[in-house]
Amino acid sequence: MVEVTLIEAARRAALQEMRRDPRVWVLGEDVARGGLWGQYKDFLGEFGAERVVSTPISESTIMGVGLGSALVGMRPIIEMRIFDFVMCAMDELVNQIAKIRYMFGGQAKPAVVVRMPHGMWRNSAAQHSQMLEAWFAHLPGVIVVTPATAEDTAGLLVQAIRSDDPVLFFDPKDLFGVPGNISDPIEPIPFGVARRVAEGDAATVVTWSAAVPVVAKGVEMLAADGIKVDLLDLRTIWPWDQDAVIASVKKTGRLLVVHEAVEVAGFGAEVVARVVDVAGPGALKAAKRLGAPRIPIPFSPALEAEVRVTPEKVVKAVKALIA
Amino acid sequence: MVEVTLIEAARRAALQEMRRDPRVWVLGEDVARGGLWGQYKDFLGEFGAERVVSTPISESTIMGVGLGSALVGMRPIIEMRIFDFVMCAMDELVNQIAKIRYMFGGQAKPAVVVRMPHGMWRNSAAQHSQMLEAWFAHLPGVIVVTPATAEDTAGLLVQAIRSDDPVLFFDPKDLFGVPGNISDPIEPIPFGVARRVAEGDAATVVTWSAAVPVVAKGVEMLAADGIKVDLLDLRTIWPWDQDAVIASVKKTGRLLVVHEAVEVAGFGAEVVARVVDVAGPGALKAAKRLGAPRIPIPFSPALEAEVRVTPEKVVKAVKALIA
Amino acid sequence: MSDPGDNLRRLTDLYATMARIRAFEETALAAHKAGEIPGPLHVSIGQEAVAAGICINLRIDDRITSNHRGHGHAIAKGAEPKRMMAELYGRASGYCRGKGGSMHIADFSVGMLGANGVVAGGIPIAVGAAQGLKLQKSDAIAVCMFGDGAINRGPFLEGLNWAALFKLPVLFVCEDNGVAAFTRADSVTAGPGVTERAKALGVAAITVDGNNVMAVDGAASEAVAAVRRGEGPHLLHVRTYRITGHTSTDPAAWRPAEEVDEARTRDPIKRLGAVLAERGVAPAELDKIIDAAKAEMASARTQANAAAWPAPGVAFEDVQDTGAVAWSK
Amino acid sequence: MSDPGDNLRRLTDLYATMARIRAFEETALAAHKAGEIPGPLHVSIGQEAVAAGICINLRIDDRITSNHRGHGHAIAKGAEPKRMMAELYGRASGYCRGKGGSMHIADFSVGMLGANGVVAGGIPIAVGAAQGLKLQKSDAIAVCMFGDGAINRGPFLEGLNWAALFKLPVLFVCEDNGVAAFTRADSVTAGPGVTERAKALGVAAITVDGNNVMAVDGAASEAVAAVRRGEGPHLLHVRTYRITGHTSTDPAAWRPAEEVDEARTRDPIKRLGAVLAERGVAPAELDKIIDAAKAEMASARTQANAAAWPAPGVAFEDVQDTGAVAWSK
Ligand SMILES: Cc1ncc(C[n+]2csc(CCOP(=O)(O)OP(=O)(O)O)c2C)c(N)n1
Ligand SMILES: Cc1ncc(C[n+]2csc(CCOP(=O)(O)OP(=O)(O)O)c2C)c(N)n1
Ligand SMILES: [Mg+2]
Ligand SMILES: [Mg+2]
Repeated sequence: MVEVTLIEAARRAALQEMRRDPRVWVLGEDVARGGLWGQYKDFLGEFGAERVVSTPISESTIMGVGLGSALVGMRPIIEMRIFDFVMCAMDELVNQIAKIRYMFGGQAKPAVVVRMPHGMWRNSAAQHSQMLEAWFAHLPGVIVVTPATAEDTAGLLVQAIRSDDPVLFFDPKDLFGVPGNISDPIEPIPFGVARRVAEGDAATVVTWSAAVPVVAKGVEMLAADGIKVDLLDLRTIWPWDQDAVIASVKKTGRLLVVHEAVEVAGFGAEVVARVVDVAGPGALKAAKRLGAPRIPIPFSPALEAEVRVTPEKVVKAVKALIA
Repeated sequence: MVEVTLIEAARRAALQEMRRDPRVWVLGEDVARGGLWGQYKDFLGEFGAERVVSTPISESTIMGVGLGSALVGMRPIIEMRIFDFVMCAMDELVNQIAKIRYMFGGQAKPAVVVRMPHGMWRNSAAQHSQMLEAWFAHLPGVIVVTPATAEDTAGLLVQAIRSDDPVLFFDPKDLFGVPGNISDPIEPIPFGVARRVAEGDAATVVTWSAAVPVVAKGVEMLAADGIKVDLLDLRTIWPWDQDAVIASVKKTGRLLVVHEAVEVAGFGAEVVARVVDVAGPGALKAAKRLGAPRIPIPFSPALEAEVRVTPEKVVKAVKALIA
Repeated sequence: MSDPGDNLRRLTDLYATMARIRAFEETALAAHKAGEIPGPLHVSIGQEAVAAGICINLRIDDRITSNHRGHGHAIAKGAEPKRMMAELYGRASGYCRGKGGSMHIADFSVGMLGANGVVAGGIPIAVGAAQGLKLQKSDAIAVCMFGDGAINRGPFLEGLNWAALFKLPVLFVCEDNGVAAFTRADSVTAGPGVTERAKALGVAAITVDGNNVMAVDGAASEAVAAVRRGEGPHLLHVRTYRITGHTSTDPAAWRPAEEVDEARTRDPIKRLGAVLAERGVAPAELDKIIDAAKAEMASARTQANAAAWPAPGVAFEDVQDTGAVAWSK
Repeated sequence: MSDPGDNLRRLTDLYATMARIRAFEETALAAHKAGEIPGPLHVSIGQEAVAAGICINLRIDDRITSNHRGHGHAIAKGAEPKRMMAELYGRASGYCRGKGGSMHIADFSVGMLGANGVVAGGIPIAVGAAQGLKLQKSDAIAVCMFGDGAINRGPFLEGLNWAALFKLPVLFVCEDNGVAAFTRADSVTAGPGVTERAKALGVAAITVDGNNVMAVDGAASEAVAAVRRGEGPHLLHVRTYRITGHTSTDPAAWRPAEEVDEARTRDPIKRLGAVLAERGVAPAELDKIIDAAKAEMASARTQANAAAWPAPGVAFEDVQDTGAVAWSK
C-alpha cells in the first residue's frame, strides 16, 4: 500500500498496464509532456513517442484514430483532456465506437478506453465543467465508469484497460489532489459493484464521482445528529449495482440519489425509476434526487456555489426525506 | 382545415413563417432541392438561394453558421437531415448554442430551430435510427419538441420558429406520411402542454413522438377489453407537462411511460422519478416504463421488430401494471 | 507487369471483378425493387473501376475502410457476395448477422473494416488502422475510400494532417462521382480541388481517370508501393460517374439525360472490354465472364432470399460483454 | 493614410491600444496571482499587435469572434476594460454578469461576439455572422480570430470552404504564436502551412509579421477593404510570439530562455515605440500613454475587486424563456 493522490493513482494504473501489455498506447494532446494533469508523466521516456503520442488539436481524429487502431488489435487510451471537448468527437464515439461491434455482427470488439476528466473545477465556466455521464448510460455499447477515490480510480482504470468493451472513463477533475492508498500491483475492480461508504437504516443515499466526498461529509454531519444512512458509491453507472441499491432501499424505505450533474433527466432518474419499478412504490416512503438545477455552470464563485451539491444540501435533503 | 401529411404540414408551417418573417432562413444539405423529405419543396423558387441554402456536407458548420447568423439577428432553421448526423455538430449545439445566452450574461438569445428527423425508419440500422431526445432534456438552455401528429408538428414548428430560445425539433421520420388536419393560418401551439389522446381511470400512460400512434393503438385494444386509460402525448419533453401527468396519476394511481428510445436513462425515467418525487410513492400502486432494450438498432426486420414498441407490448405492459 | 501474358491476366481479373460488382449491384437493385431487400441501398454502378483498380493492388492483410456506397469495395477486397447479399436481406448468414445491412458491411477476415453510414466516418478509422499497423511494425497498409462529398467535412482535414504528420501507411482514395446525394459536388466545394487540399496538408496527391481501370490500377500500384515503403500517406483523386441515383429509389431525374448517356459511353466495363477485344480476347470469353458474374449473383440472391432470419435473441448479442441487457421473451 | 500627421495619429492610437492590452493583462496576471481572479486565465502578452492592427480597421458594426486568449481582441474592438475586469473577477458588473469569466467575454454592443473556450469554436460562428450580414445586405463584415492550434480542427476546413463558396464577408485571422498549449505547433501541423491550406479552400491568404503592428495594420486594411467590397473571404496569417505561458500558472519552462529573450527584443510595443521616437514623438509622450494605460487598468482592478458579487438568483437567469427552472431559496 502506498499513499498517492488520485491522479497519481491513475498514472500508476496506466503505467502498470502499459508495461504489462504492449498493445496499450495513449494518444491525446500534450500527453508526451505528461498530460494536462501529469497523468502520463514520464511515459514518453519509458514507452517512446510511438506509444505515447501527443496529437494535434483534432478531437474527432483522436477518437477515430484510437478506434481504428483498436480494429487492428491495439488497445488505445484515448485522452480527451477535458470532457467537454468530446463534443468535438461525438460522431466517432456515438456512431462509431459504440456501434461497431453490434453493426458488424460481432466481428470486432473495439477495446478503447476514453478518458474524459469531468465536472466542476476551479471556476471553469460552462464549456469546461459539464457532467453528462447520464447520456452514456443511455447509449448502448459502452461502459460508464465514474470513480471518486484514488483506490477506485486505479482499480477501475486497470479493469477498463483490460476490458474488451469500450469504456468511458470519467476522471473526477475536482478530486485529482485527494490522497488514497493503492496496492502494488493494482488489482482490477469489477464494473457494476457499488462501494458502501457508510451504513445505516434511516435512508439509502446513492451517489458517484465528485459528489462522493461531499455526500460523505453530509452523511457524517447527519451521523453527528444521530441519523445514520446507507451510503453507496456506485463507482460505475453502467453497469450499475442495482441489487445493492434495492437491497438497501428494502431495508430503509427511503432513497436519495445525489449527483453533481443536472437533476433533470440525470442518471438519478434512472436509479429512482428502476427501484420503483423493481421494488414497487410500496417499498418506498420517499424517493428524491439532489443534483444541479437545469442551468449551465456559471463562472463566478458566487454563482457556482448555487449549483454545487454541498454537505449542507445533503443534510437538508436527507432530513426532508425522513421527515 | 385541410388534410395533409405530417411532412406537408411541417412544410406549410415553415412556409408560413418564412413568408411572415424575413429573418427566417433555412440551411442544410439539399434543402434548395426541397429537402430529403420534401419539407422545403418550392421554397427556393419563392425565397431565393440566399434564404434557402443547400450546403456542403459540413454538419459542424451548418450548425455553427446557423448560430452565427442568429447572433446578428437572423432566425435560422438548421436542417440536420437525419438526427444521427447531429453527432458531427455537437460542439456547436451543446457547447455553443445551448450555452451562449447564459455564458454571455444574456447579451444574445440565439433563436435557432434545429430540425432533426429521428427514430426508427425503414430498416436504417444503427447509424440512422437513434432516438436520443432524453439527452437534450438534460441539457440546460434548449427546448425539446417531440411531436407525433401533423397538427402538432405544424403548430409546434410555428411556435419554435417564433421562439427566442433555441429549439431542438425532433421530426418523427416514421410518421411523415400520416395525414392530419391543419388550419390556415397555422396557429402556434405552446410548449409544455400535453395532449390528451384518450381518457380513463385504470392507468396513466404517457408517451411522445413516434410512439404515440403505436400506444394509441394499444390503448384502443385495451378499451375493447374494457380497460380505459388516460393517454397523454407530452408533445414537448422540455418543458413537459408535469401538472397534467401528476393530476392523471393522482386519479389512476398507476403510471406507464412509453417511448421508442432506450428505456435505460431515457426520459421516461425522469417522468417516473418526478412523479414519485412530487406526488410521493404513496400516490402510486405501480410505475413502469416501456422502451427499447439497451442495444443499438439492428438492421434486419426480424431484429428491429424486437426493439420496437408495439401495440401488443403496450397492452401487455398495461395489463401487468394494473394486475 | 511487364510480361504481356501477365498483363492480360491482370486485365481479365479486373474485368471479372468489375463484372461481379456490377452484377451484384444490379441483382441487389432488382431484389430491392421486388421488396426483398429492406432499407436504403446505395449502388455504385459506373464506378466499378475504382474499387477494382485500387484493391487489386492490396494484400489480404491490408485494411480498407469504406463509405455508404461500399459494395464494390467489399467485393474487390475479397468479401463473399453470398454473405454480402444475405446481409442486404437481413439474414442470419449475412456478414453482420443481419444487424448491419448494406450500409454496414464488413469482413474483417479479408481486411474490410466496414462500410460507414456517416460521410467521412471512415477517414479517422483508416488513419488509426494505419497507426496501429505502424505500431505493430507491420508492412500492411490502410486504404480509405470516400466520396467527393466527404472532403467538406472536418475529418478530411484532421485525418490527412494527422497521417502526414505521423507519416502513416495510408492511402486515401477520393472517389469523385461529381455529386453528393442530390447536389453537384462543385456547387458545394470551393477552391482548386481535392488534390490541392491534400497537398496543403502534406499529403502527396494525383488525379486519375476513374472510368479507366488500367489508369486506376497503374496509379494505385505506384501509390500503394510508396505507402508500403514508408513514404507516408498518398491520395488518389479518382474521377468517375455514378450512372444510377443516390439511392435505389432515386431516379436522379434532375440530371440531363444526355449527361447520363454520355457517361454510359465511358462505362468502365465496356471500356476494358474493348481493350481486351483489341488484345485478342474473344467476345465469347468476355460474355462468359459476365454470365458467370450474373449467375453467381443470381444464386446469391436465391440463397439469401431463402436464408433463415436471425433468431430474435440475436438482437441482444454483440452489444457489450459487461452490463449487456439479457434477452427474455 | 497618406498624410503623415494622420499616420502619426494612427500609430499613436495603435501604441495606446497595445499598451492598454498589455496593462490589462499584466494587471489581470497580478490579480490572479493574488488570488483575486478565479479560474483559468490565458493572456496574450507579446501578441498585442495582432488585435490592435486588425481591429483598428474595423467599424463598430463589424463583428468579431475570438478564442480563449481574447482580452486583446475585446479591448481593441472597443470593449470596456472595467467591465472586462469585473467579469474576470466574477462580479455582477462584468460583461456577462459574472457567468462567463475570462474565457467567455463578449460585448455585443461593440460587435464582439464572444471569446470561446473551444479551440476553433469561433470559426463557424463568424462565418454564420458573415452570412447573416450578407442576408441583411449590410456592408459590415465578420472577423474571426483563432490560433495556430485551431487549423488542425475540422471547423477550419469546413468554415473556409463555406465562406469561399458563398463568397462571404469574413476575414480569418490566424494568430500564430507557434505553440498550442504545451506543444509546438509545427510538431503537430503537417504541410506547407496555413496560407496554403486557405488557398486550397478558395480563400485568399497572406502571411504578415505580427510583431510589427504597422505591417498588421497595412495588411488588415487591404484585406478588410477587399472583404467589404464583396470580394469574398480572406485570411491573414499573423506570426507572433507568446511571451508568457499557456495559462497564468504555466511557466512554460520547457522553452529555452534564449528563445524567450530573443522574442522580447521583438516586443511589438517596444518596436512601435522606437518607430514613434524616430518620428519625433518624445519619450515622455510614450511614457504618458503607458502610464495612462496602467492607471486605467489599476483602477479597473480596484473597482472590480470592490464590486458586488452577483446575487444568487442571477445564476437562474438567462437560461431560456420557456421551461426555465425557477430559483427558490
Ligand atoms: C455526416 C453525414 N451527413 C450527411 C449524410 C447523408 N448522406 C449520405 S450519402 C450523402 C452524399 C455523399 O456524397 P459522396 O461522399 O460524394 O458519396 P456518393 O454518394 O457520391 O458516393 C449524404 C449527404 C451522411 N450519411 N452523413
Ligand atoms: C476543442 C478543444 N480542444 C482542446 C482545448 C484545450 N486547449 C485550450 S487552448 C489550447 C491551445 C490552443 O492553441 P492555439 O489555438 O494556437 O492558441 P494559443 O493558446 O496559442 O493562443 C488547447 C489545446 C480546447 N479548449 N478546445
Ligand atoms: Mg459523390
Ligand atoms: Mg498558438
